[in-house]
Amino acid sequence: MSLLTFKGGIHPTCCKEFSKDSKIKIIEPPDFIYLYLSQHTGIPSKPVLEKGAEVEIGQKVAKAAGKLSVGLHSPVNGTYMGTVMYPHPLGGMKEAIRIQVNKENSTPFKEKERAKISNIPKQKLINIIKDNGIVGMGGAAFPTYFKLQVPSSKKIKDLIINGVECEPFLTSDYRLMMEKCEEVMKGVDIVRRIINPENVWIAIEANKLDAFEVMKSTSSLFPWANFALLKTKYPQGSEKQLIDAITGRKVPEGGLPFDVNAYVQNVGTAFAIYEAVYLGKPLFERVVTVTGNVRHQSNFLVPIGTPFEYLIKLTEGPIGKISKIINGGPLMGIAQSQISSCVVKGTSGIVVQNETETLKKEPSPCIRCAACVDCCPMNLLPTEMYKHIEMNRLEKAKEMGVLSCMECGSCSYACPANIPLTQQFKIAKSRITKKVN
Amino acid sequence: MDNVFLIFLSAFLVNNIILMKFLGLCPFFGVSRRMETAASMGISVIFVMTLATVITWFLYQFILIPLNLIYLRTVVFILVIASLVQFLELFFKKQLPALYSALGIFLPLITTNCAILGVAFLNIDNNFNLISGIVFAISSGLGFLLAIVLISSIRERLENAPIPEPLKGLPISFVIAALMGLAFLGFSGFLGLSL
Amino acid sequence: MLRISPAPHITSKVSTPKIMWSVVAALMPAFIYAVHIFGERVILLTLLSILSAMGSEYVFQKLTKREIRISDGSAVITGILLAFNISPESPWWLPVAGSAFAIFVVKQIFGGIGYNIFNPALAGRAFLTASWPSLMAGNWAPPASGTLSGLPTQAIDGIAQATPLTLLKVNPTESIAQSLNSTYMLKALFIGKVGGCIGETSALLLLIGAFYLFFKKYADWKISLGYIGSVFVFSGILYYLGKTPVIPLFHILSGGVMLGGLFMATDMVTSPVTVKGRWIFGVAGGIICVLIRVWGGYPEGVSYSILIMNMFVPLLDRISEKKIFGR
Amino acid sequence: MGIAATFVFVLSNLFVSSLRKIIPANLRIPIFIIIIASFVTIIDYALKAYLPPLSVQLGVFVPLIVVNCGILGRAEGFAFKNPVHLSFMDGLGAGIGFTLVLFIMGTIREILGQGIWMSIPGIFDGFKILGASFTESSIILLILPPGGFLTIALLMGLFNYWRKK
Repeated sequence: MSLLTFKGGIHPTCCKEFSKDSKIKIIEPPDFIYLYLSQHTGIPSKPVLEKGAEVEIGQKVAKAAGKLSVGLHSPVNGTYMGTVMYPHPLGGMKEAIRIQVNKENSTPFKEKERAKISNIPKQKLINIIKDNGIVGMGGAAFPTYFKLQVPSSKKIKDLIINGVECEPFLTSDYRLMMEKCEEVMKGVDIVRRIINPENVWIAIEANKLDAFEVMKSTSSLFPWANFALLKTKYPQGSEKQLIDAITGRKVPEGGLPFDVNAYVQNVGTAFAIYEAVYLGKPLFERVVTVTGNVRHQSNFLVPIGTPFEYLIKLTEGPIGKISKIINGGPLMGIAQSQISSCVVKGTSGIVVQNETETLKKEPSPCIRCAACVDCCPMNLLPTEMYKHIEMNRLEKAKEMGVLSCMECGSCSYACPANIPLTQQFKIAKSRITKKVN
Repeated sequence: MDNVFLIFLSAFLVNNIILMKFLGLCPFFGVSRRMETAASMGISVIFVMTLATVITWFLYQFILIPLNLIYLRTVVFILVIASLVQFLELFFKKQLPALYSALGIFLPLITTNCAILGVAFLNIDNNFNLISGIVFAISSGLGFLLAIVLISSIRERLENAPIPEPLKGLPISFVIAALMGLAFLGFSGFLGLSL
Repeated sequence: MLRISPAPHITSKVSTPKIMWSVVAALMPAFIYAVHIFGERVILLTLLSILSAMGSEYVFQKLTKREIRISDGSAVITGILLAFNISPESPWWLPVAGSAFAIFVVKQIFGGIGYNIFNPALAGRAFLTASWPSLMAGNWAPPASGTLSGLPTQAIDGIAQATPLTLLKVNPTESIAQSLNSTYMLKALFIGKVGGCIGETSALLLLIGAFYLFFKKYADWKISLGYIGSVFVFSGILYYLGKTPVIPLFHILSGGVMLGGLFMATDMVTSPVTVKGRWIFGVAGGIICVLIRVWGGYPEGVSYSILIMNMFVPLLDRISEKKIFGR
Repeated sequence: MGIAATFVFVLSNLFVSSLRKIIPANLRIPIFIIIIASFVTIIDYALKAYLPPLSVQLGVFVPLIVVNCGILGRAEGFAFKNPVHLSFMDGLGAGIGFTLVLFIMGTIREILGQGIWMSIPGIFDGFKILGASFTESSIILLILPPGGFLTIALLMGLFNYWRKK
């Protein structure tokens, strides 16, 4: 069987073996939890409690504020301590709710009967998803309720469940599929009922063959599902590349998946949807892979708002001196300026690097090897685009498609001359969009 | 037929008017910073060169020779070219505004393009007949177009190259021309055509 | 103190020096073989060429107060390739002059590594050919245990001084064409028992080196296949039409087609970056090479054909832009 | 070549300047061209009569002095606005400058390219500057067209370098 894939891409060492076999471990919450008001695209949520109020696990502590916004729920029993400015994993200091943790925690959420679930109407399901604060768990953190409201003019043909997890090191989705396959599939079923697609695909990369088999073993329970094994390649998990690999349809430039009648949802999100609908449990904890240069690379079930520092300690600390902490995978993740940044809904992993891994490489002149050209999944010409940006010709860069760049980092990864291509495109993109506004 | 083909090959590649004969260097270096303008220039040159060659050929054969006024040829030719360019400019402006806006600014420059005059002279010196002359002019023009498009695309690529300061601009363009000429030497001796 | 830097936080282990030194390694089999068949003089010429290339680069970077980059291996490649393109009987100053020209005029003036338009070694060779035609065209030495023309000594009288391609150019008679097309001759060319430039004798060893580079993706096989393939096909057509008396296999094995098609045309800096551009680059180069061989003024057209295509690279890059995903 | 150009430079500047009062401004370019062309024709024929080999070597380049931008430029820029004696000096200066550049280029290309200097075909074989051994292995490229481009480029580079200093 030939594996499905897209054109371009890179083959970094996957490094998943470090944490692959670490089962999802429920951890003791830290003493304090910091819930950033902004951990989804859209307007930050608004706190709803008075300072000093007691909160229960799963209780709403902040509400959605307008379009593209969702609420926040306390992951612990504790005391609401007001808001503070705290380092955000996506950069800068952001306002966060501080909760002092009361150590007596128990999960009051129980699964409901299946028959009941199938009677819930579509709009109500969407409302449940919204009320429970669910956002895309793959990293983008786009509010899921909004994404599920597909315009009626667009008929969804293919629903793709993204279990690709192509970033090296990360294994949180993998563990979820291994341990919670039925729950994930139940979540998929809900999405399926909301958007009513012709086909449902469960997409998994070939380096996670065991997860693929496990998921496939549920097919007697979920006969509508198709299972697609994809070639191991970065960025196979990117929405547009995934749709291309599975359906052969290309999302038009500047367009969205539903323009080609496709809809992509991450497995983590499917699991969160399951929990919200079946257990009535809001999104307040998630699986986070803590890996890289630490003693015991692990997958933890982490309360949202747990400081990175705390999680690194739970792995029995780093080997050598920490020089870099990355929120997310090493290719698209963001380097932290503070070790005290806390887990947000979009944090799929934390990668710790030491001095030797972060040796800064000086850029040298481009030798036109075209490695970037060959690997660009968006089929751009990074080397030429970069030269135009260097000469401040943004118009030309735009014409060459810089706005299509999804900052996957493949070109920078592949460049033998260490030219910071991705960074330049990021800057160029923001300058171009600023100009338009 | 063979003869015409040889003239074409010779004028187009082997004896490329710019790289091997040093003619038309002003526009070659002056108008080759951008490829689009360079291409327009090249096309204008082909156009004017062919017309000029035809007209001067007729003048030479049917007026200057019979009247024994060959010594006036320099004066006559340059006047013909200058007025031809003027005339074309007016004509385009009126009749073909689209073409005018594309070639407009290049037409006056062509007057002082020695390639045009040079080709007209070479045409007479080589004793070409009318057909050969036209082929010669067109292929010389094509040679000019090829060379100017190539050098402009190369110069565009070198725009952000860390060329040593004193060599930036014209000097490096001359080096490119030299190396292009070096590569064009590969065509020398083609079908027995010599430099 | 945590280090902050933009994503990505890992990079591939490929670096410019690594690519360059791999190319040097890939050229080694052919070099060692050249020493074996032509004697120690090959070592002297190649070393002088490399030293001249590295020295010129050093002097230039020192004079212009730039970072000294001679250890990245690119100057070494230029030196080796230039030496590969001259006769083993050349005077000692020839590779020195060629490499110096290649580095100063063709590479460094344009801004150094990555910015040169023309392949330095090839332009250096063209410079030598134009300047000292007699030294570049004559002056051949027969290899050990072989003959200059690759043919058995007694086969044809009075042509001991010519390489196969020169033979073909100056004396394309029926009998010569026949012996050039013989299996004996083709074998000699493939293994490398024929006189010629230092590096272009053994097709086999060049292929071995090149396959290593293809495997490592440090050279694009599409350019090589396009180039050598189009030499094969186009010379085949001309052979069929009776314009060239020798078979296509002779064309691709003789002279510099292997060296040029495998190592010079694939030079990253001076070839297009797009796949489409690379195919055009290779195929057009092969056609020009055959044109020069069959109708041109020189017996060999490889270096000029690649130089000519070098000129077209910026243009090819422009016209062969890829189709952007979803556009 | 240089001397011929100087001659035209001087004489055309002289003429233009003396006639500057009677030439109508809007017709000046064609008139300049006619004046220049006349002198070029004179030179051309003089060369043909007295130095036929040189004339053959220079070929089409002599009549092309007409379109030498420099000459027209001086006529337009200087001679048209200045009195006769100044224009004479200006033309002489420009001409000598032009000759000097040609001379330096010729020197470099001849000596390195052929090992001889100041040869004028059919008249003077030139000085043998470098020994016979070098002459045999001189850099022929320099007397080919690309060598010309290269020499100009390097001269300009040097000139720019000195000017900066």
